[in-house]
Amino acid sequence: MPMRFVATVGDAEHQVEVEELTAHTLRVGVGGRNFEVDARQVGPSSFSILLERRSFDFDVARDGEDLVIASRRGATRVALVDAERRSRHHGAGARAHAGGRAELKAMMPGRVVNVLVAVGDDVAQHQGLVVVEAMKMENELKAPKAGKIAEIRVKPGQTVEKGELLVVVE
Amino acid sequence: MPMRFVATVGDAEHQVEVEELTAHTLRVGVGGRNFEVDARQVGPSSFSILLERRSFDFDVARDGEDLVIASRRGATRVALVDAERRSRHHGAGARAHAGGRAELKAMMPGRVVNVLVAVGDDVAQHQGLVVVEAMKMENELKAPKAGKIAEIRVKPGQTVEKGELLVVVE
Amino acid sequence: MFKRILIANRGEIAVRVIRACRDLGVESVAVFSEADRTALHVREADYAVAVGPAPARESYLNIERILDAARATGAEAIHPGYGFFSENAGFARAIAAAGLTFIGPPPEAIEKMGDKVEARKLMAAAGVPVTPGSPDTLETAEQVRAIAKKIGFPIMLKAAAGGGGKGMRLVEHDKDLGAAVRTVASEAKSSFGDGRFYVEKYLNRPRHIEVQVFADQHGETVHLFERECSIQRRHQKVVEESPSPFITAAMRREMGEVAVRAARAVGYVGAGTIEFLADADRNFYFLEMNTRIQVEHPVTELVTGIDLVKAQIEVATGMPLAFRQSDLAQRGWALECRIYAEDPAAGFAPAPGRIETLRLPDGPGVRVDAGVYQGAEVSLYYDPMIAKLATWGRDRNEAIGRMRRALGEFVVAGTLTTNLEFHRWIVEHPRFIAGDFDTNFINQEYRPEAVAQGGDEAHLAAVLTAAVMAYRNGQNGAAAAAQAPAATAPSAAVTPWKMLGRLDLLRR
Amino acid sequence: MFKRILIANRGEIAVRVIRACRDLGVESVAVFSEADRTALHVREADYAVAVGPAPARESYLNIERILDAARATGAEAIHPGYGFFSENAGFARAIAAAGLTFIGPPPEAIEKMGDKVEARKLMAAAGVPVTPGSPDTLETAEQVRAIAKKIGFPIMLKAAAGGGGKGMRLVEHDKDLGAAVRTVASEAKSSFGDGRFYVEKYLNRPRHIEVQVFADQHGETVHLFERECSIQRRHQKVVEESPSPFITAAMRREMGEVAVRAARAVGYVGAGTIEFLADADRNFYFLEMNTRIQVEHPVTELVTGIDLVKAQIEVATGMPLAFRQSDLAQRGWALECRIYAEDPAAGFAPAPGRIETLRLPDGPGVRVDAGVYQGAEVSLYYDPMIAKLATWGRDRNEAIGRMRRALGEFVVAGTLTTNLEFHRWIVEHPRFIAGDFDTNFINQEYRPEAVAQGGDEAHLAAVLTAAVMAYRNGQNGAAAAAQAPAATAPSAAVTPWKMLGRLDLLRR
Repeated sequence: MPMRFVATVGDAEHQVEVEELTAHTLRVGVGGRNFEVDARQVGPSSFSILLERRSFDFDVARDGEDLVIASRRGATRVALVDAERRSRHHGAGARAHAGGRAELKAMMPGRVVNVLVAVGDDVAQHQGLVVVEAMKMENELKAPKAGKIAEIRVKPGQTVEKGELLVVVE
Repeated sequence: MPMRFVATVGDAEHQVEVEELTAHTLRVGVGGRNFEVDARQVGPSSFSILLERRSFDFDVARDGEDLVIASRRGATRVALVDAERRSRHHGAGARAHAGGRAELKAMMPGRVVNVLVAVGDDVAQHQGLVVVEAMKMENELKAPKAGKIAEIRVKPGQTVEKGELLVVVE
Repeated sequence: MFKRILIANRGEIAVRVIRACRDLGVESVAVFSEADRTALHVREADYAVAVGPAPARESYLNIERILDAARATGAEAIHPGYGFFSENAGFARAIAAAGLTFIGPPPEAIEKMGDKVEARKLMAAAGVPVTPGSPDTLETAEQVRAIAKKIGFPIMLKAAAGGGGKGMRLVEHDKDLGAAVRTVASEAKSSFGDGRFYVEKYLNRPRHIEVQVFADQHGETVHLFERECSIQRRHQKVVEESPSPFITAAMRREMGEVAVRAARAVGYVGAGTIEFLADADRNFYFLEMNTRIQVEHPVTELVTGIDLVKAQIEVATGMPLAFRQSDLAQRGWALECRIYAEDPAAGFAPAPGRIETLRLPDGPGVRVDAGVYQGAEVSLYYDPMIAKLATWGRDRNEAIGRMRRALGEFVVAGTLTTNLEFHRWIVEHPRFIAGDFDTNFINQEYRPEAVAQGGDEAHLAAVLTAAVMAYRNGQNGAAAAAQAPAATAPSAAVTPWKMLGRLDLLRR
Repeated sequence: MFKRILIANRGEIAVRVIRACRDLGVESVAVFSEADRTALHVREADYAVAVGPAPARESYLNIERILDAARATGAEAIHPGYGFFSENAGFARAIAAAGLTFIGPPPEAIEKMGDKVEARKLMAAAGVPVTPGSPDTLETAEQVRAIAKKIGFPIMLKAAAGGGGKGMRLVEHDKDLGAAVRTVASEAKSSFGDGRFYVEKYLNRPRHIEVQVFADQHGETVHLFERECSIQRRHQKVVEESPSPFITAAMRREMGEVAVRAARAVGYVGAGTIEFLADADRNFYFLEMNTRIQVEHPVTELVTGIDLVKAQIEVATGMPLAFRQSDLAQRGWALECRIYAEDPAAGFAPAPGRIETLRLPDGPGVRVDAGVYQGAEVSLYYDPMIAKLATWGRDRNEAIGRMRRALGEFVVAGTLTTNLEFHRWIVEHPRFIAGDFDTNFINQEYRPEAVAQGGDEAHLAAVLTAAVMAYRNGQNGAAAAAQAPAATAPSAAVTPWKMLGRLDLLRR
């Protein structure tokens, strides 16, 4: 029995249907078109894919909830959801923070050298907010979006962990 | 509690005793001398060993019952036996064929092109016995020891598998 | 020749020096911090000695521990690599005091060039052109303003003890001057322990062009032509090449002569680099001297055929240089890309992690100097450079073609992020291909969204691949559930498609 | 330039051609047999088409399937690599008949040089020195004996349709003549479908020296100097180098001129090699011409800086050669070692298998052309060469030092055996280092037991490593037994020391 998924790449959603043909080939339907895919694992995270005589050599990594599928031609980020479950849950308040709030988090462990803004400041997108020293280099972390500074969680001299919330822009 | 082994390298036998010191270091006694060994696995079959400040980068493979431990400095074949069990079984007829019999086996699959000797022939060590074609090349397989041909199991034109017995010299 | 050399460094440069030792039949001694027990340089060396905890100042920068390691292993000489102790006159003196050989210049030469303000004065006296700027160090924003009035904005503020692109700030307008002075003084103090700074005129469309010099202990000093390193981000070199696509033959000759004069002025011995900035009118000015082997030395090796690290070791034993100026020529063209564990889209923030898959490019005209291996951990304690990728071609075009191909072959996958895509973007850029760039290139041209995300066909193939993985994953899940109490299935048949862990298909 | 090229080959040479395509911005099409679906050349190409079952004659040697693959992918040209169809005039003609371009010489040139006896006549007529021997093919032992009486033993029996070291037998004494004639005739018939053979005088201490030639479609023919390939086993090259350590400058000039004359005599176009044998007195004689790219082409690329495969493609489009004779020079020295899945200690029997661990050497002066990757299976269906390792140095000494180092860095582990240790033995051999060898070197010098088994210290470390593994193994066994019903332990903590399977410590 074929399985159905919804794949999201960038802003585009694709209905995908997969069915096994032989040990190594599968039929994959995307947007009404059918493809025969010959897929082999050739390394811990490496896959050789033949698709209509095109050869793709992919390395696959998970980044959060997405799959990042990289080849010499570049990387594609794909989010996959089971089609049936999705239709049940669809519209039920998914993507909560999609609205006005954006969080600036530390990309890696380090020490806060400077905070360049104050709560209530209006900031432009990419404006520097916090300077963090890590690996002997000072990195200016920038506003993920334009807006107003809602919260500042750190102060100079403080050590931060990777992923720690630094500033909230609304 | 330390474990005890007998390690054979070439013709030399070594009494070996191993005991854990910390998560990565072990005390290993060989022939009365004690060594502190820092051992880490760094790949599927790769180990980094520090021994009295010497750094060894070993790739380990099994070949039959032996371990082949290879580094840039060359390969060492080690046979290891549990010391206590060995002492119980020692001398009980081990190494059965060690005497007069030697078997010539196919190193790889191929086709027998020619048999150069007959049963009863006297042969010198390294004398050619059978010609096998494999990978488009003819290989002359040679006598493992001097002696008399006791058996010939193949004839020209025959296909042989890897490890198949071809000729017995006694 | 030495019997055994200790390398007071880590990462790719430690491996590079080990290789030079091995080519010479010399034994190598690695030192390592607690974070580096299984690092590549430890695996590759003949000896390895622990020198302390992960933070560099407690291990790689611990003079006593390093000298102890040299004594314990019978090393006769110490190679400092780049960074760490490479431009530290105190370290060089401590090594000499311990009766060992420092593979580098005399401590006096390090000192003279280490103080950037003193070096400027010395160079000017030796007839080397220097950028207009403050004749001495400054302390206040007012002093800076007075100089700026004379030479005009934009200006560069630079830490006197800085170097290698660190401790620098561009000031374009008077209004930014106060903040910039505070930042540079503070960064200089915290990074170099010396808050003094000076001012230089910021050139119009500056290009960073440097000359490799080499001197032996017998008074012979030569240059090995130029490298251009104008592709920089935040004053850090990203792509280097030799020859420079910018300079003329006459300028090359002149820069080479000036560089040799500069090296002679400080009694230089060994490998060093005279860095210049050139403006759009092809005037060039002394920037600083790096008194060590540089990250980008492979491009010079590829075009001249000289093994610079081997030559460093030979010169340190007292041997005369194996080549004269007249033996040296540039052949073809070489490029180098520095591959970092960093996230260009996140402002080039370091992004270390574990390398699950590593495939290094190879084949004609490709050289890789890697400091890592498949399965290695890129530590957050040190510089995030994981490899240098260099290519050579008969001309710049061929070198670029090979670089593009090699970047395509280069796979680093795991919990880290690399700048490989960023490099692919650079070598496809029309201005890069035309040689039409200056040190502002990345600032002006790079936008994270500009980096290729793969074509439509690759997108489609990626979606299909993801779907196939999800399908296999679902199947294995069902199969596992159906036979849960049974014996473990042959792992090879099941694990492949599960390697990313069970996909959670209901996560929104 | 072509938009897309099909490569009618596999292994490292297919990858080499894909790289040349990519450097030129040309798309590549791989073909593969059922045994090669996951081979490296399939992974690296832009397109890949299945052409049949594992045996080469049903896939890689199936003209129709290969032409179908070219048509289906829109390939405009076909590169044959070496081996397979590379010296098959029928294939070249079939490609032309299909309206595609064969990247190689005209079929007439292939034919003229393919018949070794006709080629000898042609070359003699063109003023190229040929070895004394039979003027034509022979059929009986008696005919051979008559020639032998004239030129004297030892003699070489050679298949007229042979080449590349196949179909040859040395006969030293009259008594061995009958058996040798039977073997050569039978092998020639089974290998080449043509049992004819001829006789040549066997030279005293022969050295195999060959000259790379290149010609375009506009009448320009040049040579790219010599390669020496005297390190052979059973007439198969094992180590090659350029320049030759044997020949003089005058001999080099003369061999180059003769080689160009030989190529012109057959209207040659593209890359080809004129092979010569030289005797101890530095007389040299035409051996054969290989009308294709050769395995050992990288050493010429390293010393001349010319990308020969790229030049093949350019010449096939009708472009004139990008270099004249006067542009060409040898710079430094290059060596190549052919890394095979074979067991030197077992008479060099092929020893294919799965590659569990692969670490390729790198760094200054090292080039690897590999046809495999970690996890790949070396198939018993094809040639067991898995990679070519080449090094370059300013002089022969430097190239040898780097080769030694690179061979040390090279790790291939798994269920296969390689000749890496054998190569390490060669490059340490005093006669090799002195350049004092001929084609009998391996025969005379190699004994399996002579190959280093590691020093005492390495032995000790190996024993300690084995003991530590056995200890961990025992512990894990005990731990596993103690907690058998409990949840599976975190696999990372347990598996490492178990990767070789449970050691059976009571096996004798």
